[in-house]
Amino acid sequence: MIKKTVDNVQDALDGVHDGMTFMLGGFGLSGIPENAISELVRLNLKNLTCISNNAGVDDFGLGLLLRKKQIDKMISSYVGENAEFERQMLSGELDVELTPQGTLAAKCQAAQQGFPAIFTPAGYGTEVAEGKETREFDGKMYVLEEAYKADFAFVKAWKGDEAGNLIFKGTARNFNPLMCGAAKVTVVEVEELVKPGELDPNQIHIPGIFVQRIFQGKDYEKRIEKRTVRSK
Amino acid sequence: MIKKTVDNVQDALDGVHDGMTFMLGGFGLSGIPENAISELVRLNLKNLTCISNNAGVDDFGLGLLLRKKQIDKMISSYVGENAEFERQMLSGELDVELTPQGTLAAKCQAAQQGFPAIFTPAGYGTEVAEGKETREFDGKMYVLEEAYKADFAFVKAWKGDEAGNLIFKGTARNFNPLMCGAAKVTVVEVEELVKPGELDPNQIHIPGIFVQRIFQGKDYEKRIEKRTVRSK
Amino acid sequence: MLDKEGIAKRIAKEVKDGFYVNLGIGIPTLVANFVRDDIQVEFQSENGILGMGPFPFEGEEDADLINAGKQTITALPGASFFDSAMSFGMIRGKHVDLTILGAMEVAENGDIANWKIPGKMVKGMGGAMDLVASAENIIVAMMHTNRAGESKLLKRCSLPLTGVGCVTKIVTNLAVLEVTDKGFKLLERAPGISVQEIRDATEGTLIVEGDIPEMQLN
Amino acid sequence: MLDKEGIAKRIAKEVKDGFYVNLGIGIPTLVANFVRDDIQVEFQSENGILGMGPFPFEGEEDADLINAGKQTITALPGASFFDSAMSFGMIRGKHVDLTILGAMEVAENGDIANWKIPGKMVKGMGGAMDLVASAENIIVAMMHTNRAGESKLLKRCSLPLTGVGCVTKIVTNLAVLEVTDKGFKLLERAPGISVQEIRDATEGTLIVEGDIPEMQLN
Repeated sequence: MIKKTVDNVQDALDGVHDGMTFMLGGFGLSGIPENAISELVRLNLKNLTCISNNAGVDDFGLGLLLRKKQIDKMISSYVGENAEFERQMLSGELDVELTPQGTLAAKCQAAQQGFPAIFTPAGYGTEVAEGKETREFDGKMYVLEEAYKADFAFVKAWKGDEAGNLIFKGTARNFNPLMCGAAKVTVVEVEELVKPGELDPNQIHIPGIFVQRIFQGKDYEKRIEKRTVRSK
Repeated sequence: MIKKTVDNVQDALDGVHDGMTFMLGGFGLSGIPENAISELVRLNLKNLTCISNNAGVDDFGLGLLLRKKQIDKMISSYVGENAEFERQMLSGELDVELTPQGTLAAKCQAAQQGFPAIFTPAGYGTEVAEGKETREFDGKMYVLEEAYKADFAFVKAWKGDEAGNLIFKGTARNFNPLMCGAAKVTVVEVEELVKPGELDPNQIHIPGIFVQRIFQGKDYEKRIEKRTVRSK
Repeated sequence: MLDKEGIAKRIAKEVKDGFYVNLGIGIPTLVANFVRDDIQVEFQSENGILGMGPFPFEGEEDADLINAGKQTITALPGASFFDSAMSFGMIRGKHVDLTILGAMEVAENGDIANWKIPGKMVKGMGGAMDLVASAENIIVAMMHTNRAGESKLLKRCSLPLTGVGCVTKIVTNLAVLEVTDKGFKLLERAPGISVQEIRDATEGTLIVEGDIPEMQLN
Repeated sequence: MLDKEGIAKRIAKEVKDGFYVNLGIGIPTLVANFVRDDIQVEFQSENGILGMGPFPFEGEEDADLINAGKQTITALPGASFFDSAMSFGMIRGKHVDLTILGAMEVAENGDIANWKIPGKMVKGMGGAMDLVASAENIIVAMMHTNRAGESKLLKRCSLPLTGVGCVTKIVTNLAVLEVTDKGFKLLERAPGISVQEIRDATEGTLIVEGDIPEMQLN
């Protein structure tokens, strides 16, 4: 068993610096690496490129970094929940690369699994495919999309063990597993860190080989973006 | 919930006929669809193409179909456990397409997930890449491999529910999940068929959407190919 | 003329037994409320759930259980959770039988635009480009005209495209239309709406053959 | 001269703390027995397990728990099971630190042949082509010569290749050699073996610089 545990978020983020490219898990505010984001805000890193499906909201998630103008470029599929984001984008302060959600997922997973590129039909014939190679297979057109390259991946899991094995919960899984091993260093924060052998090896979503550092996260807010309920 | 259950292996294999291409899960004799294979032998289908990592042994697994000369072509990565196989191959009775194991896995998964082709470094510079397109990404060479096409996929899972959700066990998982939804019809046999809601939705390896038919398998032999033990 | 619920009600009739369905944000979300009880249907949400149920009861919301619109939801028996790669694998691999989504514009060749208004609104395409590029059965739910009264069924889309030649059917507050090689083929009129009213509200080529029946909503 | 266990013992010294290691069939499998206890290592078997343990006790064999050689095995605490796509994702994605495998021939440019003898033996490549195409640290474990006494370290491979320019190090019954731009660089001699004996058994270019130490096996 190879131990991946670090004591705290500071140790977990050792080696980050200005100008790096980060992957951040989560969909909306669900499954985002809250501890890593807080530390990135505290460190006040600048000129970052962030690959994340969404950009948080004005006062939570990646919105916290946007507000401090730490991010130069966002690679996302949907950014419509964030007024400050829209302002920076329309003013040209923020460079934005909008990518179809499934393509974003595939480009992370390709990086994880050593595929240099993938072919997807998404975006063919639209401005997303402009300047990209396209190709026909069996009468259908596809766009060639290259795997992402990133320095750090920040991932949030539900449970993890000291060997770095991870289990995600519900729809908080989303992009998190795909980013593990997709960057040079993968840093995982978990709600519950357990001893090796406590997780069923048959139920591991991501084996520890894709993880470099894991730590017990704390103070999770787990904010709900759109609380919808029905009456009893 | 969409019910996928059929009563028995006969109903499960409805629509199979001579000359079809089948995918069959399993690695060695571990996780092979024993019930489907028995029924294919009984039906005495001919001129089959089988995509399966291995070809069974002389008297079990796909070896049973080979012995009855039901298979015209095998697509596999390793076939070294089967003397009858070797005889048919060297005599030219059997057409064999040897494919690197990871490429075989990727070509199944590509079919499942709608990727028309993948780039892999495996086999570059070898006879496996002859006649195939190759391409450089970041200074490394890759071979273009197209997704498989098959008529039926025969899969063995450990537990499944009536909605077709599947859980595999140990290393019997292997190629089975990758073949689900990779053929026109996916037929799954399980050791234990349960009601919807009995499986934890967080621990499903393959969601039912990739499965057309599921049935309770029976009389599993689960033969061990190489029994190795240590002394206490 | 139909309201949004009426459009959802009419589209619900397109949902067949055994269908896996992906519902977009807005009117499409409402469709789930009107699907017949006696057929087997599962709803997929592309952020990672199959077998999506209704909203939770108050106090039972879970931040780890949301739909693609970021709303809190529940999971039905037989549900499953998965990552975004597998989710779009389902979509790209054509395992989802029906996709219902909104649009800002649809062209008579089946092109759709629904993600961007240059210089004004750029929220991103989310999963819409993957959905329309892969699905074989795409129904658009929308108003026939925009707030300015201009037709949203056009000869060619003016906004940046989401996908090309992909829409199969359109259900609006005025009509049900099929996208054909020759243009929008009128299939049904909304209650009380005349063919002429539909013609007036449609900029793209409208094909009217024979008598056009009124929609049956129940 | 080393026996197979000796080769495995010497290779075990190449396994460093924190390494994920893939062991091929044959001599490589034996390496696990000789890895130091005080370092953290995990063994991957490409059919779908990380954290592979020793063979089971008699009566505890499980048909659903085997290694890539189809042998019954056990799983250690912290182990995980996964499908073949993820398994080769680990390999292709360079997450496995060290690959140890056998060979029929190795060429001085790092080419390896180990899957086929035309007209005589065709068992298939299994996962070997994926492993050698992706791994950055590949050690070959083999006898220096074949049964006919011919060198297996060649100028060029004569058999169909498994991979090109990929082998980094070779440990044989006679020597430890590194593959360099200029040929096989002799690093160590097996106990009691002279440089001349190694030279005689090596068809490919052998580079001998300075004194060549004898292997330390413990």
